[in-house]
Amino acid sequence: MILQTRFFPEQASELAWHVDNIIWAISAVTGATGLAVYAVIGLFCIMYRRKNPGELGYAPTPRILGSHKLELAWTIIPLIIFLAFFGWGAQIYNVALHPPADAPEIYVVGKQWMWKVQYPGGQRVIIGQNSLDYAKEIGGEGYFEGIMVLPVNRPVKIVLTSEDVIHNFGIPAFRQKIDAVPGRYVSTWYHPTKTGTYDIFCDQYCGTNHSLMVGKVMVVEQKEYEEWLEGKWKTGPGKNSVDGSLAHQGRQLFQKLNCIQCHDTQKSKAPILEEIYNTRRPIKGGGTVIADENYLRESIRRPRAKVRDGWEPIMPHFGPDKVSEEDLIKVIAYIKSLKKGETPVRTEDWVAPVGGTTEPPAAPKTPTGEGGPK
Amino acid sequence: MSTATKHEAHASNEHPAHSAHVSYLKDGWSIWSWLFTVDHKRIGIMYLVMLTIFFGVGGALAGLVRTNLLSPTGLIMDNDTYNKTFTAHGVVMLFLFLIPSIPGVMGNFFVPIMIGAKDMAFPKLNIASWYVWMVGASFAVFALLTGGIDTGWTLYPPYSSRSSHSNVVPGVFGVFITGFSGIMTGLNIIVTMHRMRAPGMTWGRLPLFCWAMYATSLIQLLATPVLAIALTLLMVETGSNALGMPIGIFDPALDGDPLLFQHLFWFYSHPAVYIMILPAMGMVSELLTCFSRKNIFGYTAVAWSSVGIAIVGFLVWAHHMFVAGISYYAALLFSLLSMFVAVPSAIKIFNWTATLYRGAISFQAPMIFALGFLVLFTVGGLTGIPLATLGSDLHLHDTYFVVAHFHFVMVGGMVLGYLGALHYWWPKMFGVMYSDFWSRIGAIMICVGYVTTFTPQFWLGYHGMPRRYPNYPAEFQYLNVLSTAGYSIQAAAFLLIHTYLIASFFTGKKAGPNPWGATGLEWVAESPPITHNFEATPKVVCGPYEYSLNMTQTGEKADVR
Amino acid sequence: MSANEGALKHHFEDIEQQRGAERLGMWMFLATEVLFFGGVFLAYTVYRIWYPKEWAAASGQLNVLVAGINTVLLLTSSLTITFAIRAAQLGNRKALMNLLAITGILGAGFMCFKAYEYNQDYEEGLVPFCKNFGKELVHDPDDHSKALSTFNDQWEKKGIAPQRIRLFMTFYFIMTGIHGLHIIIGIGAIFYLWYRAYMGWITADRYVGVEVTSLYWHLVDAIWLFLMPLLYLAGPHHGLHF
Amino acid sequence: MAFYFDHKHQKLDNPAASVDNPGAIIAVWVAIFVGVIATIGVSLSHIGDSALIVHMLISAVQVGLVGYYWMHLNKADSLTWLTAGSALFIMLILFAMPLSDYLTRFLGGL
Repeated sequence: MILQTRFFPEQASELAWHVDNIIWAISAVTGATGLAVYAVIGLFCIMYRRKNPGELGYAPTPRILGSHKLELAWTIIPLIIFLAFFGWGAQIYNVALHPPADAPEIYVVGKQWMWKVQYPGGQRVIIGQNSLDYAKEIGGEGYFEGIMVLPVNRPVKIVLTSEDVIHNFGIPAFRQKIDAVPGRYVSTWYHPTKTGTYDIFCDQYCGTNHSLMVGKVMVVEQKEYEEWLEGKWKTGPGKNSVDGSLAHQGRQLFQKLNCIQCHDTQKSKAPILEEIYNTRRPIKGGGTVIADENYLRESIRRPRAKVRDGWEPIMPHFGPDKVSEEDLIKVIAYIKSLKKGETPVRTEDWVAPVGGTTEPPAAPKTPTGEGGPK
Repeated sequence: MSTATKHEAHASNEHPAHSAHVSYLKDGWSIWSWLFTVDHKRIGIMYLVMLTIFFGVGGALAGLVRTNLLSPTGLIMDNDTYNKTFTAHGVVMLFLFLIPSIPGVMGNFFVPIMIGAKDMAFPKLNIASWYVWMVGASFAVFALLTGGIDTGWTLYPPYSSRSSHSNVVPGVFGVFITGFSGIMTGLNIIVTMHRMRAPGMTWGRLPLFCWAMYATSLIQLLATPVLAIALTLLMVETGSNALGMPIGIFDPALDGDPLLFQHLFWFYSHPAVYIMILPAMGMVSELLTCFSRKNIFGYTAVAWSSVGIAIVGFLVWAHHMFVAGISYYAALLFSLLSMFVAVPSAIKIFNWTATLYRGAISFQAPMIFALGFLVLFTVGGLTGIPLATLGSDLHLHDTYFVVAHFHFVMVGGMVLGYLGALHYWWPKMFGVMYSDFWSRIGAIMICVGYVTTFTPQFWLGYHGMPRRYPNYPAEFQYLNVLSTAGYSIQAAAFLLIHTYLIASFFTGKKAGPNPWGATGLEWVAESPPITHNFEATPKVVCGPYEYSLNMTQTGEKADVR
Repeated sequence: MSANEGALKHHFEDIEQQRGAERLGMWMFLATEVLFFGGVFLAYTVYRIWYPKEWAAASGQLNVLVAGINTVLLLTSSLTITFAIRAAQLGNRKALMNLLAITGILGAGFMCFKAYEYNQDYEEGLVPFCKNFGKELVHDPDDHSKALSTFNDQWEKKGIAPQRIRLFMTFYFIMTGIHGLHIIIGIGAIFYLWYRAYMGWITADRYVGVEVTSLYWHLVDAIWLFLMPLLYLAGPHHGLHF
Repeated sequence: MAFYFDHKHQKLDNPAASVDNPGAIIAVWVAIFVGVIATIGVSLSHIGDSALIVHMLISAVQVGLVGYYWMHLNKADSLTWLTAGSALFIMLILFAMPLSDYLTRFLGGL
């Protein structure tokens, strides 16, 4: 038991190095100050103790009322030190929040009490010790933790959301954590520097099996990673064979959900979605928005909140009952990948993919629209 | 003194006992004379009784939590029960013990005496605050007993409003009501301090405990209503979910923002930490000066740092939300401001240390508690810095590091201050002395127990063990067992303390009016004080800590009597 | 101690100390009230920034006429209670009783109109906790010439999310509800004062109760002066809905 | 006679000496009433969402009048002003700091 306990936790990412530096710098400075204060208190307690231990009442002591110089010194010096920590910490936070532009995006969806990880190539891993409850979703196999695989020495961006309540995706070995807030995307990024297997925890209290919403992240060499992506080896019963990239799956959904009915290039009834990602778009009623993930998300979930200028608000909204969080990610991945001239062509004899409906989606019936899981 | 004469005549009409000047404990024996009292001292004692019970309950719940954590898969409870247990521990300890403790007991009992007043400004409001608190506590206890709450004391929606099927509404309603009690007490203390001070009791002559209580009351007045409204909105949302017509005030599925609740909640709950720690800080200033026979080093700095903490404490709450998805710029702003709140605490620590210089230090139990406070609060305060720094909070947020940090502040700081106050003023409150030997043993045991319980948790947190986990990786077991061992030392120490304190009623020797040879106005009064505190309104002639001159605030000799 | 004993309570040194304490106590309480409402105003503001379109639409459905009448009622009641202090200070018991009664009646009138308005909201299907929310046949608030239709249909046409309307209506009911509760407490306090005046317990040297109650009543009035434009007149209005 | 440091001690108790002028009370009522009319007028004047700013300015002036004249801040001691001021100060914090989050939340970082 004691042997299992490492004295220092693993440092497995670039950020871990920075975070450890600041933690230990703060600990050293505050520790030294604290010990110095203790030493002075201890010294005073010994030097000025009363000779007779039970004695109380009058004793001739000097009447010292204070010293402004000293007080000013111990006001300003700590403040300067604290502000230095603030500056350093802000710098690390800045690094932690801004992924390199070329980092591949891995999507993570939190749900009570599991994490669903989607790779750009379409691979899928489910993390969570109680995945047994979700045996059907993960392919009918039994109890397992789920292992997410990452390549060493290559930055990856994590785009995070939640289906129900607030979770927190934390990997102590990477010294990094961020809340998965339902209803929007937040992102972070990792630059793993050391191969090995590390813990993933849910750090935000999320209900009964909060402590079972855990798993592992396995950092492997680039070659092994590619083999894993290709399905040559598996970490568990998740889907990690290639059945189409995320964008490709999104394209299928784009047709299946009848988005193509309006968002086509011929008789367009809605904006053409080619190359709109991260561009600034004017909206009806004045103002502009940047078409980032959160805007794309809102435009699918609540299409009429911010309508593109020049178009009518005719799009029905797609709540979680029509498009799950995971499918939403696929559609967004597809929209992000759309290049000029790549919108599928809608022809009169176009046949919907298997399982798709050919009728346009029905208008919402209830005033509440989406209710989310109750 | 024509008014005084008129008053004496007037008062003796209503209280026949008053002219006999019996102690407040003997002024009426029936249960009604307690339940319908408007005497601030009796109300303080009523708070003391209830707080002791709740502290015992909260402590026992902590014991269940720690016992369960002995095993990596949960030793005695299933996950759901564990969640309800730590929530109950949090709710009971925070809202039913820590927040009302020193303001309710010592604030009520001693602030009027220390400023030379006969009673609080609004005695009926004062007893009402106790009843309101009891009603709130009943709701909370009812919610905890009939199924419990499994949301954690932070009650974050959408979990609490949509996902949790436990007793959120009655529990939240209870907390909501206890808030009003805090507002009443705070209002009473502020008005009393402004309007009821004895002649000569200038702001520069107020004991530092009163300054701390003033700052505390300021926070209670101005922060608690924001919690009340946050809880109201949460109750509406939770209730609407139960009715099947969900409204998403904080629920993103219905276009609400969960972070709004966190903002409103922490707007109160961060300053609430200062509600807990400031009175303890004030207490330590009293104890250190008394038992080292010295003036406080830098009265003005210590007094104003309390007010400074109260004000700056309102500006830092979002450091609880650095990884919660708030704006990058807001995170920078709040981290910067959080650094400023550390400064007044640092000033206090250094000034207290300097107070000991060239003193004549004796180590009675209250002094051991005060020194323990210095040591443990320093740890708690300094470990707050990595949590307020953005870069390190990325890793430490929501881990056991946070748990250890705030327990060092609240338990190591606040509870030690409370116990120090209780031991210091016990002879004044009840007129009896407890065992000197056993009290010293108890104080040392508590400090040792705290360190053993919570130091391992820093290490657990640094290794990444998240809060609120009944199941954890096996390599963390060794540190968890150590922590639980520390808990048992604490539990033994608390049993010991309550045993000798209760025993002092029967076997303790009678205490004189000034058993410590202290200088405050409360030591001029009898032990226990008479119903109107003083035979005649005292005249204050000097500052509160003239130990080197051996002079009480009324100018008498401050000898052991 | 009840009011029929001496004006000076036993633990105060003199009457001005006592009066100052009571006034200060009420001001402190008003400070907490300001922050109590402040929290819900903040929540309102956040969503108004996020959902301006829905806020304007929802606000347009409320009855501005009733709100206007209520504003005048409350304003006038503040006027009369200010005169009541004056009467109390001058020791004019008759005028004091009359003015207090008028104040209380105006407050009660406010609550009656409020009840009428809540009922109208219910009949128009605007109560977010009720099953008929958005389902009643009503005129389009922007264009009364159109045929009756349900709010749900109107919102659908205008591209307005109903759950955001419900959010607004929730704030409307919470804010006016808490405010109404304060009014009711105030009416109680005023009639208690009236009773004290009737019994002759309020004299020129014991007028502070009137003043303290008036402070509370003025604050409730002041909050209404903010609530009125925020709830009934949010966003651009093309006409007034009654 | 006791001596107090933080409030002016009045030797004589004469409440009738500090009564309000009825004309002033009514003038305040008229001013606030005009404000109410202006508030509704602004909403109908097609200036769009910026009506909010005008509304809040009018309300602030109205409440200022109520506070200063009707709630007797004009006769109050500095402590009462301090109480009112501290409530407004904390209110300012309560608005400014969360809005600093909401107004910059989706702007990214530096």
